[in-house]
Amino acid sequence: MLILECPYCGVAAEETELAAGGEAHLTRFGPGSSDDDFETYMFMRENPKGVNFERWRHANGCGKWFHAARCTMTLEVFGTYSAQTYEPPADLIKAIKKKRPDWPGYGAHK
Amino acid sequence: MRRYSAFAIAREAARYHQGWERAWAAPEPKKKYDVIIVGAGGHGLATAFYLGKNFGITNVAIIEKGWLGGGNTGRNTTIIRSNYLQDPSAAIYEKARSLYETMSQDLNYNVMFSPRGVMMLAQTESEIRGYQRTAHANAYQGVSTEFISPQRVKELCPIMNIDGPRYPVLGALWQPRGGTARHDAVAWGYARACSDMGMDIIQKCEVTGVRSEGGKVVGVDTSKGAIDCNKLAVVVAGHSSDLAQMAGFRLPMESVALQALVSEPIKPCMDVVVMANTVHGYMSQSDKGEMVIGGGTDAFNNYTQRGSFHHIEETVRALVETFPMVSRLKMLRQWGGIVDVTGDRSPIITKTPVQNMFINAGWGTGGFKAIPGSGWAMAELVAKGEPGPLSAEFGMNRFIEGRFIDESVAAGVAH
Amino acid sequence: MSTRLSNTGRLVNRSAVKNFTFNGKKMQGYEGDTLASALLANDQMLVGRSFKYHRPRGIVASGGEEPNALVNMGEGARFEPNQRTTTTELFDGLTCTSQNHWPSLEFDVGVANNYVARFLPAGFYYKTFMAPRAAWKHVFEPIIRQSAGLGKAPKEMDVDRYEHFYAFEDVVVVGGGIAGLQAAKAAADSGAQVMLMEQTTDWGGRAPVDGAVIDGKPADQWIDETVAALEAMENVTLRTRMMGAGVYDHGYITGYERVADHTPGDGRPRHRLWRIRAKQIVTATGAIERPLSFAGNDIPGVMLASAVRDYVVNYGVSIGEKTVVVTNNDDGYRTAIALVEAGLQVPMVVDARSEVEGELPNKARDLGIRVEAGKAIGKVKGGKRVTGVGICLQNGEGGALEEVKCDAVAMAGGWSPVVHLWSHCGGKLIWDETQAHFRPDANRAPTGANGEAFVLTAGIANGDMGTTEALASGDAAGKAAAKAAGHKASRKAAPKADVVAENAMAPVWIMPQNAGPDLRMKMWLDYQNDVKVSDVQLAAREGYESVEHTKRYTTLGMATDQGKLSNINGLAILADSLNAEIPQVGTTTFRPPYTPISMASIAGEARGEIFQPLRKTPMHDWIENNGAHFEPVGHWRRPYAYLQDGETVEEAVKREVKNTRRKLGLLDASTLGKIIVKGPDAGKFMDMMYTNMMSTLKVGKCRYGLMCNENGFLSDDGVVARMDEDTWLCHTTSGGADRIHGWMEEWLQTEWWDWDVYVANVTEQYAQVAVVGPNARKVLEKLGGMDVTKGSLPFMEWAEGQIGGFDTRVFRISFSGELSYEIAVPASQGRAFWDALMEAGEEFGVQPYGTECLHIMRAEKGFIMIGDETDGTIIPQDLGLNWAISKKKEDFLGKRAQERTFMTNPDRWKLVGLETLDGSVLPDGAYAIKEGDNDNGQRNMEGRVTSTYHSPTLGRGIAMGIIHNGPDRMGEVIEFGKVDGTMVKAKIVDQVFFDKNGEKQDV
Amino acid sequence: MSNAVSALNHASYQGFALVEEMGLQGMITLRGDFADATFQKAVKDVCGQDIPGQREVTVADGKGVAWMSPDELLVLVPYSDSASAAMDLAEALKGTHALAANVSDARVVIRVKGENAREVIAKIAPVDLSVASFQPGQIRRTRLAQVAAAFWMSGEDEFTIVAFRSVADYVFNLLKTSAIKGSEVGYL
Repeated sequence: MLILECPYCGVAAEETELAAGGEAHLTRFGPGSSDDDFETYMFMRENPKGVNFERWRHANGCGKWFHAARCTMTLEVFGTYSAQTYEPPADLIKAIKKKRPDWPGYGAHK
Repeated sequence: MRRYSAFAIAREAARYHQGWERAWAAPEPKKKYDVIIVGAGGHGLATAFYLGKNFGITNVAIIEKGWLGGGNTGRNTTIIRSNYLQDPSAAIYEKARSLYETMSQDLNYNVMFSPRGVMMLAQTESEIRGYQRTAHANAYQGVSTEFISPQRVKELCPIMNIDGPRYPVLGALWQPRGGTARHDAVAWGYARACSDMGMDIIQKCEVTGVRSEGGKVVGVDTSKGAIDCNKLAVVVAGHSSDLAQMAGFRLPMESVALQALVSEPIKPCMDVVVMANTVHGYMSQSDKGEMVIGGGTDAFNNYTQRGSFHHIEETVRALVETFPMVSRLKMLRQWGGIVDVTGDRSPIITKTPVQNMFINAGWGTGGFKAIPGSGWAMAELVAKGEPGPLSAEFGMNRFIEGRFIDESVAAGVAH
Repeated sequence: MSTRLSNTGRLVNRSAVKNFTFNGKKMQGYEGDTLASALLANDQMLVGRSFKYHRPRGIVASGGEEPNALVNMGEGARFEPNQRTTTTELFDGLTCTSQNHWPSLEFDVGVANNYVARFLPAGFYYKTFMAPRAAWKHVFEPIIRQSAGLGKAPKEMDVDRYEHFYAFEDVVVVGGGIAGLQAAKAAADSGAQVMLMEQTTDWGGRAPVDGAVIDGKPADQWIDETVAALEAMENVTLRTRMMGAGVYDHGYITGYERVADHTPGDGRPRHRLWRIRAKQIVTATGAIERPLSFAGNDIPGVMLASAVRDYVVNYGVSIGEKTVVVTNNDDGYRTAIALVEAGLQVPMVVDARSEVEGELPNKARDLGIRVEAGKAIGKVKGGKRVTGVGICLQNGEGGALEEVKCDAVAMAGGWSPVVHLWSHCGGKLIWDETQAHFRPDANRAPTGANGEAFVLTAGIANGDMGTTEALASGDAAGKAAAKAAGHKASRKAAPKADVVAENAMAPVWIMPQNAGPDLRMKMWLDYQNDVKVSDVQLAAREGYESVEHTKRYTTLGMATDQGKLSNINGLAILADSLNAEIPQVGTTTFRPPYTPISMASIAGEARGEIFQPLRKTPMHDWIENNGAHFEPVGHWRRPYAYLQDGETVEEAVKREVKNTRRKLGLLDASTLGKIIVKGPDAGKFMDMMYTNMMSTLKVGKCRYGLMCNENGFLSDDGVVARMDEDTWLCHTTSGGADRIHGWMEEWLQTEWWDWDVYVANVTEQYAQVAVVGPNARKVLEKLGGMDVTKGSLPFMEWAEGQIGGFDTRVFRISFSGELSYEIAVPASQGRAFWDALMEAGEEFGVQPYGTECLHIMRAEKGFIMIGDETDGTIIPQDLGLNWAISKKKEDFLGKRAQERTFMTNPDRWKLVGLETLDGSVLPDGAYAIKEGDNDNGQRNMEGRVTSTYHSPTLGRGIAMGIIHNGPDRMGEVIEFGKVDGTMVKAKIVDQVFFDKNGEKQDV
Repeated sequence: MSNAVSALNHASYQGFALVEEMGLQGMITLRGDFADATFQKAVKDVCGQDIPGQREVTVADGKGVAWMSPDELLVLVPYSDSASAAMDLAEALKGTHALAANVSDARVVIRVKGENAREVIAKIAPVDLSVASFQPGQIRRTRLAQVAAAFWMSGEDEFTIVAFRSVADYVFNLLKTSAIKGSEVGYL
């Protein structure tokens, strides 16, 4: 039963107040994009064992979408941050690297 | 292999059962195999079995990180049915179901297939339409189902409350030859048969890398050293993305936790399998007397075999409403498994970017019922290098083409 | 025989007699008794039958680990199977019956299994019952199912109430023994917010029974003082009758509070499931004594030594007159001493250890108890009750040295810490050689949201066996937990206890050491599931070497006690059979709950009318009171049709269609979604959301629009109205409102956050009524107010104004093909407006109509319905809706997806109308059958029915369907397969069956 | 308007706490830029309050404003004024990017009053309602059992709950069940 802090309203919300929204920082490919790009955008997922960047919505709450960095093996939450970003904040990445020295880093498999 | 029978038991009883031989051997890995199968779950073992039985390929190793049958094969609610809507699904699940019918005899291991009947309740108008549509499709797919009345539902399952008040039962899609089987026995029976064919089942051996040369797979690195192979079949349920990453490609897939629970055992009170999708609950009674209950999946990626409690709550709430007697039963045990779910929630049985490497994954919450059919189709793909009719539609190219196999279509929303 | 003693029983109140019945037999016990102690006081040792062999079963334990003493309890609506007598408080009027036997507890035909037990070893059913094939389902399985199971299935609807409670704590301490009490005290003294829960009714755990002395005081006194001190603290919550059921991720722990199990029907909730968020959890859950494995150790009268002691000291109940104690450690002597001090006989203490010295053994000797070192029990005599034991050498093969008469045997096999809660969320264990048990490995604790450990253990649960050690670790855990929760650890020192020196126990896994197969087949590991030493050895022999394989193959530890007594003994046997060390073999996974909890407590308050939210429109009550036959739509319930006296549903639907087409019909359309989209970039946004061009819609006009998901599939539709320069109002389907609103927010927040657009879901702000039919305008003009003539309010426009004194917004849109006004008023006035329309409409033949009438009228007009024509795999192009897909726009959600090869494939099935040649109604969901089979032997198909109705207007069956090349095959007759295999012929026609030119709606 | 009726028409239930529907309350969902002076003034003019801080609510005699999210407020005014207030806001905010929507009829307002009011809510909301953590002046958007809702303390022993009108019955029955005499918890 996860707890994630909503960066918009500051509530340490429990899972039942939230809705999970899948992998974060996907690049949308629209008309004119290649088949591969579109398939990657729609379907290909990192699904890593370890550090995962994902989207959540504070559905039973302020209604805002936000991002979270979470470990899929231990469920440790490294941090939550704004949804209006194209990649995770540098300080968060640094903090994760500190805790997980052998983490290949953000986007390593992209 | 000494055959199992009542006579064998009588013989052994006379000597305090000291004479039973191992069900399967515990060999050290050889240097090289024709085929290495990663994953000794039901699907992996079935793949091996049909490689041997249908194609005479027996120089095979089945490599398992933990203990055989220890993944989702040993964690599911053992429902077997083939009342699917789309042609490709109906074909492979019905193939699987028909193989279950004779599995005990084929393996000389009693997997306790119990065709007690599976019903899926219709509790909304759109469910009625969805299941009537499925019944029509099944009639021409060689799947024997029928849409039955609420009264018939009550006859088949007297402990059910069909009158609502909230969601009165309006009918059900009924597959009389669907049912359950003893999940562990399926893995054990296949393992025993594979071992008997001379295949090596190597447990507690984790794959740490996939080795390829010139885009062609040549072997795997494992915790027990490197092992060479001509062909590699990856059949590892929730961990498929991980193996794919080792080989350098990604899958249209995410891994989530699926939960289940059982009640304390009680005397027989339910002779069918019931699935109620509107309220999200399904239940059957095991031969030991436990009510076996399937829960929901989490919506977030998770590799811990632990799910979130509120899914258990939602499921139990639904069952108390549908089966009032559940209210005064007790939950004995809850657990979770990791399932991988694809973009259209249908499986992938396919070649990969790496030559001679094949993958069978994405069975989501429906894996157990498919085991023999999945193994049959995967064996054909591995042996011939090209998909046969059963797996032809389950390739990965369907996502680029937009050709989905979507079984959730009955869940439409009406005005 | 077992009986009540006069001189002991610290927990029972002899002045409060409680009457109860067992198998109809009237019995008496006292307040403070458990059902088990009361049964024993009435000499009821035999309480049930085992699972597989139906062997007689007696009470073996005194707590939650009890595997045997389960009963059917209560009657009727309060009947419940598998009640554990050792954790059931006795109350006046309690009724219970024994389980798993026929015809009676004393004579059970199922016991036949016992006589052929030799032919039913572990996993025998995997090896037989295979021929003939049909026999499994029809012969063998029914027999097995009948003999398995335990209690009976409840029949009536549960009449009790249940609830949840959410709590938040710094520190939750589970277990109210001395370690738990001290942990709570230390944490509270450090300033933490603390909850301490205890599953029984009493504080202190085993210490008083074991005669501990703390800070120079008897345990009871220290406990009372500590509880009083805790009760006095603001920051402490104490709860008894509350079990720590499960530990989940991020500090989530469930507490199972049995509020009113002992006071049935007193109006309080029966169970309360606490869902607690704890910064830190301390498990002070104690330990469970292990049985010893000797032949016949399952015969009623053989009991855990600690339980024997509990019954004497706590409840004043003796298990027998003559009790033989068999042990591999010093603790067993406490039982011998307690029995003798209570005036009972202990003919012998059988100690497997060759050397027996030390405080407790010597005290026993001083009391004149015969102590036999290096000895074992070779066999137990008796059937439904112990009559004696055969003594042999522990290091021998079982040759009897002598026979000792007794009516009870107390087994002391050493203690196993209760590590369940520690393990639920991933806590790891280490093997303790000296105590021969697994205990928590503090270095591998469960970790929480911050990656830090959030569970600590204390007392015997942590393997700290001595009283002083237990208090010390409780104190340390309490302080550490408070510190981890952000408080400053208190400086107070932990209390001290008088030390009783104990010598090392000897890990003895079978008795005697070299017992042959014949004896091993009589040594029980799992009493309920009938798993014996020989079964585990058989599993190992056959290659079921993983502990999980062994468990599943033999069913060891899978009974309702989940192996609390049997697991460690079984592991040891398995390790021995594999010549492996116990830690290498490892344990099976511990899963919640610790002991079974009621399903009802999990469902909580959600039953009956609050099982799920039921959404109601302002007109709901009127609808309910006017013959509505409801259908669930999402969480709404909408009227499918309004039945008049004696009408069938079909007749009602027919009448509603005819009346609406000829006169006047009212539809409650309030459930339709209404979403406001506003802002400088709203037009741009609307063009992305819809396939149509919405930015060009003129203010005051309406346009029908389609929404697709990014996969290109049609997901929703509805009429869009342009309110002003930068504001649009979007209507969605009833099921779609929240989904589409969330969908819009998602894109605005996560993709186009630099666009200036706000959206608001105002669905419930308005009640909306569709006024439909030739007389629609007449009724509105009669009510008076705004001008609703064609001239000032033409088709596909909207206007605001007053009608009959109501502030309204009127849309000239039609989903029926009739003259139609959809009128929105503030929800609070919806019912009044509806009443006004019904009243004014009377002279124009007004009647309400339901969703089925709506469906039929739209089908007669060939309008598609989300959920009928669409199923999540349909793109607009399939439905001939290309006219609604803007060619001018570069992009909209779903556009790229629709460019994929399978989407542009000309072979996709396309929408057409269908008419059966015989006028009959095509079956719902029927498929159009083509010649030949596919590669999987499935019949080829070329289309399917998406909507099909009897049209009251046309008096025949009409249908829509998607057909291969359908639009190019007008007039062609194709065949649809029925489930019975017969065929229906239908002609492909235009999907608009009625008023093709749309004259009626545009008057 | 005379024929305006609230969802539950002032239903009430006396358990170990009092549960009563409060009747019609004017409410306006207001979205915009809190930092914008025009926006701030418009809010002040319509309800007499400044823009509250994160998760704060200020109410005085039927008028007030609640913080719903970084760009959303819930403005409270007497029901009879709601339509005009919404128009005034729209007028005052013309030219700025903002949205004012009258949602007075889309809601039900229920009050729970009594010594153990906190416990009534704590049975159905996953929220820390201890005195230390939740006080008058704070608003919490969360779920009540299976539906979304918001609540704040309108007094020492008093909660004001706002939920969607369509589930008014459900929420009322939920609170009623939580408040049944004999089910006091004795915790908060």
